[in-house]
Amino acid sequence: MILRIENLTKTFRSRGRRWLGPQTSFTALNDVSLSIGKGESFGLVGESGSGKTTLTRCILGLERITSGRIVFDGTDLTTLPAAEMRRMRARIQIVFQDPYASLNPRMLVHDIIAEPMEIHQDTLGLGARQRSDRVIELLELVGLGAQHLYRYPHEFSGGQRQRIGIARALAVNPEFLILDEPTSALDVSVQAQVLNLLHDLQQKLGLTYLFISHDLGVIRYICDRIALIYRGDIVEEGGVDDIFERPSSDYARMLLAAMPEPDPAKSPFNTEAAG
Amino acid sequence: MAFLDIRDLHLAMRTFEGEAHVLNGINLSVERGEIWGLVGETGCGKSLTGLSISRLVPSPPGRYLRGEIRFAGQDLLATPEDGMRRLRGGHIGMIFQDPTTNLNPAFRIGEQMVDVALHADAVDPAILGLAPGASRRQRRVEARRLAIAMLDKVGVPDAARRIDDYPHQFSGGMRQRVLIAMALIGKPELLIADEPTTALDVSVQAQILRLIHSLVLEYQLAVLLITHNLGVVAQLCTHVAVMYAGNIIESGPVRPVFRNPTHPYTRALMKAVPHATHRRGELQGLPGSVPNLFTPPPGCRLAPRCPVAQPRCAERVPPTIAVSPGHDVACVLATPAGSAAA
Amino acid sequence: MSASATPDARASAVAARRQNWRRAAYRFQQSWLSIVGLAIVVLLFVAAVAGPSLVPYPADIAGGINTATRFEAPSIAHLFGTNELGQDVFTLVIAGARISLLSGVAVVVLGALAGTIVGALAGYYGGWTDEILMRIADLKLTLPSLILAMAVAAALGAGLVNTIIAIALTWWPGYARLVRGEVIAKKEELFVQVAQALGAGTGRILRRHILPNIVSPIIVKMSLDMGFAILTVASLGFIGIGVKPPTPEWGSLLSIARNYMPDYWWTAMFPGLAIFLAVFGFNLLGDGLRDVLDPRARR
Amino acid sequence: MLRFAVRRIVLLVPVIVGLSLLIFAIARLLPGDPVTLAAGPNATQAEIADLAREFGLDQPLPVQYWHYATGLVTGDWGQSIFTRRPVLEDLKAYLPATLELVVVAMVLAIVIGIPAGLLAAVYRDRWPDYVSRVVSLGAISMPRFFLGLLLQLGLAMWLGWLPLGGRFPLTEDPPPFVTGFLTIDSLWAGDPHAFGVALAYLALPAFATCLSPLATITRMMRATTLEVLQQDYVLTERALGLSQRLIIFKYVLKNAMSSTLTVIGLYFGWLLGGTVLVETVFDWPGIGLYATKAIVTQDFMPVMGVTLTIGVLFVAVNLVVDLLYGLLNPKVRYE
Repeated sequence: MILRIENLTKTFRSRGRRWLGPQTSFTALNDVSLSIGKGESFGLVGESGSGKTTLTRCILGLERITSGRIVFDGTDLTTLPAAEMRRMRARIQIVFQDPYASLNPRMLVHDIIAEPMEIHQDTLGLGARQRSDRVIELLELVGLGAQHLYRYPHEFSGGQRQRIGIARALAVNPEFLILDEPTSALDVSVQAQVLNLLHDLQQKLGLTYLFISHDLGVIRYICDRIALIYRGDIVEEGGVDDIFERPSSDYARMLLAAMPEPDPAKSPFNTEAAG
Repeated sequence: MAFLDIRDLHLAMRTFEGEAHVLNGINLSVERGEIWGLVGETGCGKSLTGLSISRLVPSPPGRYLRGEIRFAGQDLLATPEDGMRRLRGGHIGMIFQDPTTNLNPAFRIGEQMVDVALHADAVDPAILGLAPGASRRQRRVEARRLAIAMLDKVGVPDAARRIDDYPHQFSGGMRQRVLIAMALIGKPELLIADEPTTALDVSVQAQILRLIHSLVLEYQLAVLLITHNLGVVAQLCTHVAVMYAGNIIESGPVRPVFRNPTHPYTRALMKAVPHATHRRGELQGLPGSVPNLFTPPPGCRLAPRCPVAQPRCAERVPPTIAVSPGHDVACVLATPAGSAAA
Repeated sequence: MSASATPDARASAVAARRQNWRRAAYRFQQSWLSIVGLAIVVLLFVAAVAGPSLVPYPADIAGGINTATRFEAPSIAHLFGTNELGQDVFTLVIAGARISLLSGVAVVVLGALAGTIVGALAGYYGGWTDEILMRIADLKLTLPSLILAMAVAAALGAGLVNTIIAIALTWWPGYARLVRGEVIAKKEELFVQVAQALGAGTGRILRRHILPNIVSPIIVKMSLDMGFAILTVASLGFIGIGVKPPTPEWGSLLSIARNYMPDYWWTAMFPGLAIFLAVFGFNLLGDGLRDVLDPRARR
Repeated sequence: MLRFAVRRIVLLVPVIVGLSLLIFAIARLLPGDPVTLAAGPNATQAEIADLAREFGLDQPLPVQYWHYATGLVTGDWGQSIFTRRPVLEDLKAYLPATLELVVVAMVLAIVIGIPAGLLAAVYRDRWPDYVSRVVSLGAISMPRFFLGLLLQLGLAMWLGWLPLGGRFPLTEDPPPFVTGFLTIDSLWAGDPHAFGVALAYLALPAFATCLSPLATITRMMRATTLEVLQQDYVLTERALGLSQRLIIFKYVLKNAMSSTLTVIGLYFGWLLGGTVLVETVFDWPGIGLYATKAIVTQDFMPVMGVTLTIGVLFVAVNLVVDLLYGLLNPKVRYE
């Protein structure tokens, strides 16, 4: 198991705008436990407000947890001193949903992809020229090319930007990628290309994926095992086919029923409509 | 002549780089009771088609080159602005994508609904059913009662009290229901819904689709549902029109089009949606990207990316052929109905 | 394809960049108001830099008195006429440009620097640092800046440097509030979270990610503030607390000329017009820059 | 709503205390010694020391501040070292003049600026918009004191329609004191002649004061209205057939107003401090003129008095703006 999350709880204490305001607390994650095997593609399904983004931020150490443990390759990340945590950060990378907001509009593509290597200079030890070569290698790996090196993000389409985001994530040879709804902002045809790219990269580089989405079609296509999260609780966990064929929790059944299948025969309304 | 009949609609949008030919001859006819899904990817012009019907595309920068939009026989492109205003709300209702930004944050939801009802009543007194001499106050009271009834009909709990709440006190799904109530309070015959459920969670989306379906049956509405989600089209729509780069390339009743998609682009779209039967790696997207509409490729605009492109595709815009009754395809390879199957 | 491919990549990128600048130039030049603004500002810089060597009566700048030519109306010899000491008003006004521009730039740059640092720290760290720094900035805003500047200038004594210090002291809160708002907005951006997840230090995040993305609103505010700074310097001069004669400063020139109205109206009219024109020029330029640099307009 | 208001008022106290501390610190830390100046060039060391002791300037600073602070509450705002007049008396005499000037200027600026900004936004990029943009930019760039001089030159000296300066001629008897606003008091006393005279004297200084806030409010209103016009809910309102007039003057105005409000609040404070210039040009007997005289002689008690008054008024005005903002934005109210 490369990542084990044990009884993770996270509560936000929100204070009114002025210190006189009432103090309210909100539990985003409630005793969450998950384990992801090496090279596996693990799906996390949840709607808005389910806590899936909070979980990502806890794993990445962007959010202090209330209680529980996050064990990555045998080390509990939540108790690591800052310096060691920084080295661990090279091994876990993230690709966000919004291709327009996840790239710094004022940085060249070359610098965007080279930055992780600069930050982890001490462990990678690459010179400027080697970094530039590696950037071109990465661009080709994700289906782009050297001609895109000295361009700004606003000169690319949504799909191309997501590829740049993936190239950046791969810059420091991570073992574990968190994909937070990587294709839900993309058009269907572009989504298919990016999903296939992610699949090939996993085969080629032996990456482990935590794939977060609310789209059951995408989850079923790319994941081996999945967990359903609802309002901070893991409602169900298991193999993707088991859950799709034999959902045990009501929430899973409701989600599967609500998912619009692109087949008119399965439409609850269309039985008597013309055509 | 259909209830809503769009014929050879051409629209150009002026931008800094020049004029883009965004609608390249749209033909679409919708009868009452039919739910037409207008589906296509970003930038294909589906939203502009919807906005054009209510003449909400500002000009400049928009400019209609030719074509007509006949609504109950009346050509909307020739209708003056105040004529259009009489149609909006009273005959054509519209709902948009993001419920968090489509309700005025500084007003109670009842306020706007009453104003829309009053406007619709001014056009057609049957809406409130009051004697012509009724006072302004009486009209507002009656409009408020109608608003509460509509909120109830769209499933807003405790409507009588909640009508005085502010938008930020409602969830995303509830706000979309309020918007639907507001769009239908003037009892329009046509409802244009631009990505009504895209911003909602799957579970809430299912409820909203069910709500729209029930309202269509009750009011015999003609609906134009604009979306990029093929699943939503398959579930709710009776007919579908697939758009690519300013053209409708395939349209018809939803079952034949989904069962045997003929146009290469429709087929590619269907194959790109991850489906239960797909094994990992089988998913195929369409190489390349949407053409630049300032200098669109000649003839069929899909030609540069089309897997089965022929030299003659680039000569002229392919004519629309009926491959089966009501099922039209704009592709040179399509064979007319009744002739030997390709 | 190794790094050798970069030369043509660089060429195509430079082409894309030039196209970007051409679009910005096109939009800037589209509103002729900005062009007028730019022209005035350029004129002002020329007057400030080369002024003293071009003026017809350089002696007057140093305070040369020539009672014979007192109060001559505007003529070919004296374009703006002469004042109560017989000095050529045109020469004094041109010389005044240097003082106003210099003090304007100094005030704005000092204010912007101090304000940006305070704003960035308050915005990025939040919590107590934000609360304390912003309360100080708010308190400074509640105090009537003009009276405060007058008090400081009076206490420090007249003279250009003291005036600049006095005004700059009241100027930085504006920038602090602007930068704090921008930093708080940018801090939530996804690309900043990615950098944080990568383990980038605060310095790198501020330097590479946040500051470059908030430069345009600061530039726009600086160009608009230039006008107001010149106005404030002139105001102090007018009240007789700022720069003292014989150094030619538009505000003090106007203040002296006030006593000779209405008969010798030109001694007041031209310094006043000079202040108005300078401020108007910077405001027009600032407005034009905002349209060009405003990311909403560009997207 | 009440809880929201109470919370804001309670927060006012620390701000005012902070304000008094800041002003006291600035006034006392500045170099320059008013006592030696006041004692006159040939005063002996002993006389200077007596004067200093009389004003308690020899005690340690914290004690002086405590003395000052308690004085503030009990109405003893200190004395002018030169005129020996209690600061509070002077303020009571001069403040109404400044307030009348600022209030009239702001009322003019709001009444004209809001509709002008609205129309400039609605007729965007057509001639009314261009004209109003150039005029408002010009108005902002116009130094108030130069504008005052021009008005004096034109309307007072050459045409003689309006008085050159001052607030009320000695030859006329002013209306009985009610609010301290001559215009209102004369109306209150039902004396149209006095009202006419007061208005004549107020016209030029008020116009000179109101031009730049008028221009700023117009530009701010135009910018916020344009921003609101691009919001999705305006498209929805238009799509459901509401008239352009109803949308603009009801649904857009209320949203645009709330952001312009904060500018109005800020500008009210700046004007209070900024009337110094107009008061100097028109010899308008306001606290600005009073402060200028005190500053020149580094007589810091009056300066602290004036600065504190303006600071408190500024905070009070912004509290009112905050509450109005809460009224306009229901979301803020329920926080």
